[in-house]
Amino acid sequence: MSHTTHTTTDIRNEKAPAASFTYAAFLLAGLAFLLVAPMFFYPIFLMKLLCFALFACAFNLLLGYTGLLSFGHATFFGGAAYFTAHAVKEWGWTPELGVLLGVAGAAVLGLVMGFVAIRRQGIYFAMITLALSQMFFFFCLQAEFTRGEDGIQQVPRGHLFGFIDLNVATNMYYFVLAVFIIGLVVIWRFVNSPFGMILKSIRENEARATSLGYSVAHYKLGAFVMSAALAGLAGGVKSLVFQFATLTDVTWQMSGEVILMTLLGGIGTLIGPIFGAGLVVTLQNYLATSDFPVTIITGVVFMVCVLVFRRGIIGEFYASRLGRRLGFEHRQ
Amino acid sequence: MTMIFGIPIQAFLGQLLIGLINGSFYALLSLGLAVIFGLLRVINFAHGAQYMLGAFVALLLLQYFGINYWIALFVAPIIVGVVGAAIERTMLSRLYKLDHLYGLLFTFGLALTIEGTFRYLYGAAGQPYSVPAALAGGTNLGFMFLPIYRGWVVVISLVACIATWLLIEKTKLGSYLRAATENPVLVQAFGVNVPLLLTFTYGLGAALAAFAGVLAAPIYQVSPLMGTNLIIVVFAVVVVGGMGSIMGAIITGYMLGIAEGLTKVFYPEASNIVIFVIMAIVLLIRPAGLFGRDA
Amino acid sequence: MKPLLQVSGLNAWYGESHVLHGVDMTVGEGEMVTILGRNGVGKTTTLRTIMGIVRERKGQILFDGRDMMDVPLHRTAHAGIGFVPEERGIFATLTVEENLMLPPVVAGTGMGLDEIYELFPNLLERRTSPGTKLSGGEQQMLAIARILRTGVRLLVLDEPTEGLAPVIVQRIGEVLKKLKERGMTVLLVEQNFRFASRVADRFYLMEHGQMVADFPVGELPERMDMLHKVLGV
Amino acid sequence: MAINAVQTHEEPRVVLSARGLTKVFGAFAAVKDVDLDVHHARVHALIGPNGAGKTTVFNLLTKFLQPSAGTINLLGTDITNTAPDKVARMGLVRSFQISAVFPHLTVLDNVRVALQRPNNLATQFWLPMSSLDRLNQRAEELLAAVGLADARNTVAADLSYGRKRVLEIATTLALDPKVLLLDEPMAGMGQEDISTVSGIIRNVAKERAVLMVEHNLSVVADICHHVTVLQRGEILAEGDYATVSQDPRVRTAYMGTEEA
Amino acid sequence: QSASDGKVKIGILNDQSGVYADFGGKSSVEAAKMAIEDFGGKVLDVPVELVDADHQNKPDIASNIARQWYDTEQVDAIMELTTSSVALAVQALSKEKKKINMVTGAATTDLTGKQCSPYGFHWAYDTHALAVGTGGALVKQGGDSWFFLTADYAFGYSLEEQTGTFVKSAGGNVVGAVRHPLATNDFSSFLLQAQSSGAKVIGLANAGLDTANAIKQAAEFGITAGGQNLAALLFTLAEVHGLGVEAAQGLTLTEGYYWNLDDQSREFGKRFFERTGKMPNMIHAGTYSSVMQYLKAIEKAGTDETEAVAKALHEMPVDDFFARNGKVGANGRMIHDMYLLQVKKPGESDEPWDYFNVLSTIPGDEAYIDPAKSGCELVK
Ligand SMILES: Nc1ncnc2c1ncn2[C@@H]1O[C@H](COP(=O)(O)OP(=O)(O)OP(=O)(O)O)[C@@H](O)[C@H]1O
Ligand SMILES: Nc1ncnc2c1ncn2[C@@H]1O[C@H](COP(=O)(O)OP(=O)(O)OP(=O)(O)O)[C@@H](O)[C@H]1O
Ligand SMILES: CC(C)C[C@H](N)C(=O)O
Ligand SMILES: [Mg+2]
Ligand SMILES: [Mg+2]
Repeated sequence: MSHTTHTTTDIRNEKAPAASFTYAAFLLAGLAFLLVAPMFFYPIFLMKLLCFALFACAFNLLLGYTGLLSFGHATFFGGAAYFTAHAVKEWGWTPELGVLLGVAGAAVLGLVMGFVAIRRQGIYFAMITLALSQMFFFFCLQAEFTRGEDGIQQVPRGHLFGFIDLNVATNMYYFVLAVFIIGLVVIWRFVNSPFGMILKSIRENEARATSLGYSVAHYKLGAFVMSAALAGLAGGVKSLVFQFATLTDVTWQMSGEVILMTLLGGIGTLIGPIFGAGLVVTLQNYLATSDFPVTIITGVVFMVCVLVFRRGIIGEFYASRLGRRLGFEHRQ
Repeated sequence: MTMIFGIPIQAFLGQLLIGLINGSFYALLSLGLAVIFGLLRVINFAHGAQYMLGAFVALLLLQYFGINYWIALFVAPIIVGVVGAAIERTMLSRLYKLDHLYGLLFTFGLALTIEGTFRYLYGAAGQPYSVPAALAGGTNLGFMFLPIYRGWVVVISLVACIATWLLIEKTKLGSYLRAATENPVLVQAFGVNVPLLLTFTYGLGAALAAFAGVLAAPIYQVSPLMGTNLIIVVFAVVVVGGMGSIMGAIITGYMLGIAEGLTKVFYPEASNIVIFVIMAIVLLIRPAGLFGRDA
Repeated sequence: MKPLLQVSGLNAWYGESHVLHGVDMTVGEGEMVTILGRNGVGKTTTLRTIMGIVRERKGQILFDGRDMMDVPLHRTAHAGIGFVPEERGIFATLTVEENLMLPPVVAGTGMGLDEIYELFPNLLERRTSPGTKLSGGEQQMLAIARILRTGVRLLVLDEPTEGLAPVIVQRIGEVLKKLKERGMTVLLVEQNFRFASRVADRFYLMEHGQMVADFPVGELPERMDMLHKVLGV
Repeated sequence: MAINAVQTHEEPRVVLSARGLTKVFGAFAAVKDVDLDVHHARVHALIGPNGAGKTTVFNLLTKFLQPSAGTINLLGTDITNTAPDKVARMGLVRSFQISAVFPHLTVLDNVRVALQRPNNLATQFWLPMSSLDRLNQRAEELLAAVGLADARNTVAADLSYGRKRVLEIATTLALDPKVLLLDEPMAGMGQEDISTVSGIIRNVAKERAVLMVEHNLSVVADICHHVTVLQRGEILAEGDYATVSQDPRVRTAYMGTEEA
Repeated sequence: QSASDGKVKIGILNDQSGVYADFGGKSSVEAAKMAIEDFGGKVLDVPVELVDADHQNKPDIASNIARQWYDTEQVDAIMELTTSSVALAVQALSKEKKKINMVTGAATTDLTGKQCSPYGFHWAYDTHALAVGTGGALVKQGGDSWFFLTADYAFGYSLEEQTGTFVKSAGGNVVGAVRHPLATNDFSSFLLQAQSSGAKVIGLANAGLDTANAIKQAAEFGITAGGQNLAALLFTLAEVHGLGVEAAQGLTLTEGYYWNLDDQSREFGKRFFERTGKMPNMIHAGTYSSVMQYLKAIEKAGTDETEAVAKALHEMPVDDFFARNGKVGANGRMIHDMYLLQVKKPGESDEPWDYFNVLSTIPGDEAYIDPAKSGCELVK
């Protein structure tokens, strides 16, 4: 039982007061880097990276801080991409409204999926979310507005608030960056809030939380919907970046990918998933034009991570001598 | 022509039978999953890959050694089972002391690796494997033409299911297995070699998947992706059945196969999702699944 | 008396925490020995280390003259040691009777089923229900009962009376005495001092991962002061 | 309602009552037709042999299990069909037979988590963590009351067994329950902890009702005003400890020939 | 005479690991290489380079790669493009970026219809040619009632629709259709429906693995034995090889090329075989042809600038071992002769890969939609 309630054994609290200074320094450096990055890197690549990083962070909000492993997050990511793309392309909505519709749609999907899945825990939860997302996949495959295998193509990026032309690559980039930062701030606030505290206690001892009068299911559902909405934010923006919404984003492989990103970066660390996403996206980009099948690499990385590298890049860094010297204490 | 719900009775019965055949695969696969899950608490995501391996091993045995179907039916599961056991021993067994989710993630990676590798080596296109001569042809049942081979699949998978059920519920080995699920250290302290037991179990589960794979080879093309999506349907079957019981896995497998078959008659568009819809409904009414124990 | 179990200089760790700091103790053939000590001093750990469940260990354990340090966990029972853990370890997926029949018999000297049901009539009544549907006390009985079947020579019991009604505690006391008459050796950890004083031949007092005193039951009266100080009884 | 009507000024009022409480598992009746009245400002003990159904009664009262028959009334409201978290919010809070703390939270946070809900600080996902600081004062009072003030910043997992139980009581008190259900609060405790916890329970019961399961009869004798003896799911005897402990049926069924 | 950036770079973008990997795949890359080598490795005195990538049949992956190629890697033209969804996506992008794309893998007529591009060319075949070829042949043999097993996406619909129209115009009728998801394992219940429909012909409006599976299972359920005919509307040498002649015998199919047609095609076939270990189908040969024609067009235009090259491509006739009597319509459709083929019986083939009897040649103007009626707005 303790196994199913404490979902991940080595989830760390990142709230290390000693680290706050170093942490702030890192954050500033990261931000500065992102601000100037488009001068050095291919902007589309950077935008893709930011979208996936946000997606992974949203996913981690659920796994890392509530202990729920969802194997169906592609539904929210890809679903939102469809909603946004459709609103922008067919109804002529402005990009920001389109993205908001994506977020709202993802939240609704999250509510529905969460409502069904939250009844079971641990691996069951994972399997149920997987199955439900597969159901959504088939829905998208058959629904009229998604255009099946073709996807919604040539989505116009349009003008932000009606006057900032997003077809200009730098405009689009800073729009994506702004969304990314907003997303992260929301996650950070959510985790470090009274609500987040209750989530933590539920993860620690569910029966006890119930006996203290918390309706556990509602809190989990709340976290699930929040995570879904943020995943939707990432998906909606992605559809504008690539001007595309397709089935790829609602497949279960996509759900697997976001798990990999989170695992690789460090479950339960705020910034780990960003690094995980960065690595996976870079790797995919590199392999996309090479001979070697991506799935083999993905698979092997998965196995290696699980076997010897469970804390992920950032988790290992925090636990390393250097990390500890910098003040990122960690405890089991 | 006699009609039933606006459908010719022949078509209805035919689809029912086809549902039963598909149900045999669901049953065999969900049984293997249940065995592994029951004892290792690992959701074996690689089950679909092992099913595919079974078919491939049979194919390769035929191509390189001229080994026929009947022998492959036994040899392929053994080979895949041994490979599975080796993987369990060297890798999976390190994860037991951790959260069960890591087992799921590991086997997920394993599935990607195996499928990716086979796809790399053999391409995604299917390769044919012919029905053994003794089972070729078909009989006319009046309402449909039943390929003998498919009839054989129904019968043999039922036999395999019942044999496995007896092994686990009615033997001493079975009670060791079940006890080791809950408290391996204690069972070991009682003098049972638990690590060996777990290795055996994983091997058994993988062998069951491979067995289904060999059975499938003559029906479907042997392809690296044959298990990829199937496994998710089987997960849903397992959730509907409830993880508690081996028997539940078997019965649900057949039932959902039939439900799916009937959907193809009445509302074909929904045939892909009917199992998932049933899953959602069952979860709302009985969160533990039809045969599951309360969480 | 011929020593059946000899432990010397036993150290044990849980990860980085060093719990046993050189435990020395001896249990003679046919003897019933009780380890007393406060919460957390390492009593359970001592038993688990002797069983080989805790494997980060150093020192020496001789059972019947045989070195047990390199014996894998699943061979310990076959050497003749049976274990009843503190948390009882009843299997939920097995019925009461399956639980009872689970541990492999290691020697022909164990009790028969009838004998066991006679000792624990509750178990007979609930024979076919799942193990963990038993109440706490019934589970404790089952945990002891199933080891009695196997014919081990040394019975290692961790707080067998915890959470039990006084009548049952009494019954268990009687069972232990009976077992002793049959020549069974028992190593017991107990918080319930009154119970321990009724059944044991000899006591070890444990503090901070070491045995700090060792005395036979006869010396109990003159030791009361010290026990009072250490245990608060 | 009828139950409340009978209360008089002399007798402490009934806050929790069950009538005809029954729980059947398959063919096995674990609890049969039990009537129980728990009074304000009283410590009520539920004792009985193992398997008598005590924990089951607790599970029924707190709605962790749904009764097969019978009714439960809490503070004048029928809760027979109410969800467990709702029951807890109405003021009926339990502890568990196996200790229940949040192991990786500090002692202070353990108590604060319990305080969040009554203070309406549980669902705000937009507020910073520091908004919880206004719970600190009350939390520290509670910790001081049970003698855990010094362990404020210790992670709960690092506490000794006895102190975990004490912490659990502190978190339970944080909800300011009207009725407190304690399942074997002394199990596994050393003697010195037992006296501490007895003292705490006695104190707590001054302004609320306590129902506890306990096998340690000296504790029962010491702090309980009223004892109900359960056997095979049925009430065998009831009364104060002196009366009950003289009852020959209780002696044979539960206590044995001598006091433990 | 100049090339913009000192080189001409061609990208082959296709499915190299998925369900259609055998259809074109890595071998198409090899075909493109052969074309470049045969051309001499240089055009307008600058080297010709080749890059390739696997799009896994996903339009988004494909358009990402294409975008990156165009934006950062100076790719001048993209070829092959298996699968309609991918081809449409990349063609739209190419149009926006003013780059040339030449499609050999995908089938949909939309590429030269509603979604045509001034820089987009459709080279090897399309759904209309298949409908006319295979559909027409079967109607002629008396198959006047049809039931379709259709892959549930744009390509399947378009193939079903065009074949259906053709069947009806030839006096036949369509009694029903059932849609199956892409990559279906088990066709038994669909086949059962087809069987109980009583149609004379069961049209397989799908491709690759799906078609092969359906054929195999139809035999198993005694459907072919029961007198119904199968029409594999899109089936090539590669799939026949995969399925085996035993199972495929007697099938009628349409291709734009067959290696054993004449000396010219045999010559290419043999050379291709030496490099890849298999004989080319129309996708491989078509890819060779499109690359070759592209280089010729650059030479003719004297620049690799898109507008000029596109103009040359539209103007130049195509005549090589692949395309006989080929010409390019204003909508980008390369119109050339197609062949109606039938799979030989196991005993009949006298050398490996000799799988087909040629039933007839379908003249390009019959096989393809008249550009003026294609719905492409470029045709005025
Ligand atoms: N699995 C574990 N990991 C880390 N530390 C442990 C573990 N189990 C026990 N300990 C610690 O080791 C010490 C000794 O524990 P042990 O269980 O042996 O005590 P005990 O004497 O049996 O106490 P009790 O009377 O409460 O059962 C304690 O401080 C305990 O916290
Ligand atoms: N979920 C259940 N299903 C079936 N039987 C159960 C269940 N829960 C409890 N029982 C049975 O009901 C009876 C009462 O159990 P309960 O746990 O209430 O006893 P208890 O009085 O608390 O005993 P103890 O003092 O040993 O903890 C026992 O015989 C037990 O086996
Ligand atoms: C076989 C194929 C690659 C054809 C493809 N399905 C298309 O849409 O054109
Ligand atoms: Mg202990
Ligand atoms: Mg109890």
